[in-house]
Amino acid sequence: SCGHIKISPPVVRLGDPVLASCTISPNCSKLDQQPKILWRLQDEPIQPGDRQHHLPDGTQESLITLPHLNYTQAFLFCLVPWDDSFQLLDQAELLAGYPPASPSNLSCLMHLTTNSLVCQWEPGPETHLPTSFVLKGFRSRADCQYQGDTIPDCVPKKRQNNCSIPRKNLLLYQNMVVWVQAKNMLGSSVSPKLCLDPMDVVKLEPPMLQALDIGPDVVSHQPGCLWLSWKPWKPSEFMEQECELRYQPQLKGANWTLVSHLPSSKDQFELCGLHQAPVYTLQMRCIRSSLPGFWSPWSPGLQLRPTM
Amino acid sequence: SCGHIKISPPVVRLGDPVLASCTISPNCSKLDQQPKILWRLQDEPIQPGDRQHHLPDGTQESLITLPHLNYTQAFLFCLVPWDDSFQLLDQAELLAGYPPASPSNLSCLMHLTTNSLVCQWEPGPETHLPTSFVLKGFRSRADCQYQGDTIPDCVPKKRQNNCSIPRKNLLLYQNMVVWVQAKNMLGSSVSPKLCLDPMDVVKLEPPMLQALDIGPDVVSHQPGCLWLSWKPWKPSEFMEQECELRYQPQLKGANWTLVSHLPSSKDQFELCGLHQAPVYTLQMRCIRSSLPGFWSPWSPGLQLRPTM
Amino acid sequence: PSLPLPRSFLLKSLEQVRKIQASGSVLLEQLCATYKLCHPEELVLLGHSLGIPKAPLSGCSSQALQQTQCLSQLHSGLCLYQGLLQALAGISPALAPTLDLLQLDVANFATTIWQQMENLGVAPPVQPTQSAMPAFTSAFQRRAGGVLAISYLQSFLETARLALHHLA
Repeated sequence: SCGHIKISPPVVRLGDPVLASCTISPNCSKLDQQPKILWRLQDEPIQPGDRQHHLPDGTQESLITLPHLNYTQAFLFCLVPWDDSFQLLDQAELLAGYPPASPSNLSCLMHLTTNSLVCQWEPGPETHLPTSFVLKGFRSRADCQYQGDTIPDCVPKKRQNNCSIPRKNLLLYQNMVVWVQAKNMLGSSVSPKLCLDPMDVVKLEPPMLQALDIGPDVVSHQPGCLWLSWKPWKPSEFMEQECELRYQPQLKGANWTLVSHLPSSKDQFELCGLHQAPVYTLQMRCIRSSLPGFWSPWSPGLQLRPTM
Repeated sequence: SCGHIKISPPVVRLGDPVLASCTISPNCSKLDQQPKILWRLQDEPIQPGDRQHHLPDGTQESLITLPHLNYTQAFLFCLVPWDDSFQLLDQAELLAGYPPASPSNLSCLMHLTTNSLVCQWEPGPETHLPTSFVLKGFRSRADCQYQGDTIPDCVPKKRQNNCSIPRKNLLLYQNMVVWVQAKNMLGSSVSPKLCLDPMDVVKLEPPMLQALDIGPDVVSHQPGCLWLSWKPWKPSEFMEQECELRYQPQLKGANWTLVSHLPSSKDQFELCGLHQAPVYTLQMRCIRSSLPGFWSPWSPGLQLRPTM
Repeated sequence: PSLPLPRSFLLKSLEQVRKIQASGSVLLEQLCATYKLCHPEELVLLGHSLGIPKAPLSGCSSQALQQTQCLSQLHSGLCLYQGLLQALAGISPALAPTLDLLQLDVANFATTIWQQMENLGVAPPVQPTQSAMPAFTSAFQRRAGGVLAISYLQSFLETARLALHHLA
């Protein structure tokens, strides 16, 4: 075809200059010999180039410098006059944006239901350019200084700032190092490194709390008491856990009372001294005991009526 | 290993007999010479075979006939006594069910939004066996007697009795023939054939009905009138359509009044004589005009107040 | 006398034993429900003919607990069972996910033990090589082999659990 645009560099930082050249080959028959090469950026008015000259082989070349590219994406056209209009010879796409900042707030949780380690991060300010994020990692030892086998890159789904490392890429009960790499056409950056054992960052769910209906005959009918049982969240049963119970009377502004250091499973638990209201709300949460772990959220509230 | 079960046939019609043999090779060291071969079907009590004998090569063979297999799926075990218990030598899976009946009520609709022809059918009575359904078809001419190119088989998703033929396999405005084939280990069957042009079975959506607020100055203020406009469902705009309007006063037990042969798009339509109630409900539907097609469903009800 | 074992190693190991035993029971329940193979004791003869081994744990027995030998046998046994579980691949699409998880958990527990042996300076220079694995020639053999191998693994872990408690 007749015209050809070259830009360098094709991607610039927003506001930086762009240098473009449009060449028309001599054998472009339809055109008269010395066509005036013109330019158009997006929908802006048509403008001449900064300089137009002959190349040794007879090619006409026009050069233009766009001092500040303020579009994150724009088309640059090379045209020539034609009757009382213009003819487009070529079109080039200009992209402008920023190199990626370091992803921040990298955190991970081990999901026992899917057996995967899900890490999430904050991507940093908008770069206006297609930017890819990859979660990288390697196996390590206690202090995370040692660099063992690299784990396969975890590529998040489109526009998601989290990634799920499948079980087969995890070595449980050993430390590993993970970080996020961001890359676009203007550069790349990495997040700070995270050193963790997947089993120390388990996403724990609360235990299953249940009311126990104690037959009237069984217990001396002491008022203000209720009985409950609980068992740990099934997928976490293999983990030794310690739990907390909190309860409050259903009264406006009532406070929670906390009972700590409870076992993770209990067939029968008696709670007495509940005289402030007919109905009490109870909740429980657990945490891995004697090894690192996070508290589970509180269980949904259980409304119970103490004995009258 | 020591024992081996053979069944013939491995799949039977429910209630039919099954003949099985279990052979114990002579070199099965652990066993004493003449082990009594026993059988167990699922969890039923252990039973001896019908006949046990030597084969020329020293192999022990036990034969058993299960007169009526009433399980659709069951395991048959071959065992030998061992101390005061038994040892399993082999296990075979028995399957029973029915050959597929002919799929029925095959119907197809052309979806303009996905550009695919979706056909559905009734699979017929339960066969109890893994049964595969495939939607087959070929291109044809006006009378569907001519057999043109075969279109690729359309394999429905698991346990679904519908299949979506993608646009690239459709020749619009030409007749094609489709049918469903069902197959399992006891046989296969085909549905009656359907002759159709995808564009004659378009799933049409109702037009977009809108109230028109006619300024007081514009029209002589005649009571009991209202104005509305409508336009066809966007994806079907290229199809010439004829529409119907129905309206009824919001009164218990009121009847619909029908206005037929309306164009598919109208900028301003006046409806008068509406004195029975302060509010009227209006609905519209359309159908492809002068060419085969189905009525669209009625549009959602539009509540309007005629002029007082 | 051997160096005392760190508390976190013992707690993590006990947790891994419970985790593996939990998956093992799930798999045994699935094998029983799906294939009516509910009694490992009925498969001993088949186990002999298929060559399904029982990993020794003599160094971990309560009567003659010997820490280094126990750790070494624990590691070798876990490697053996990991190999056996790998040989069961293709047991059935429904059981494959649970089997994969079990096999990974066993492999990870073997690493935990090996790391600790290295930390104590009692690890042999090279990890034990994988012994020959039985070849399963039918679906039944794979399922029956699975029931047997997992039930042997469960009792192996029970001995390990008692030993770890003693060592704690």
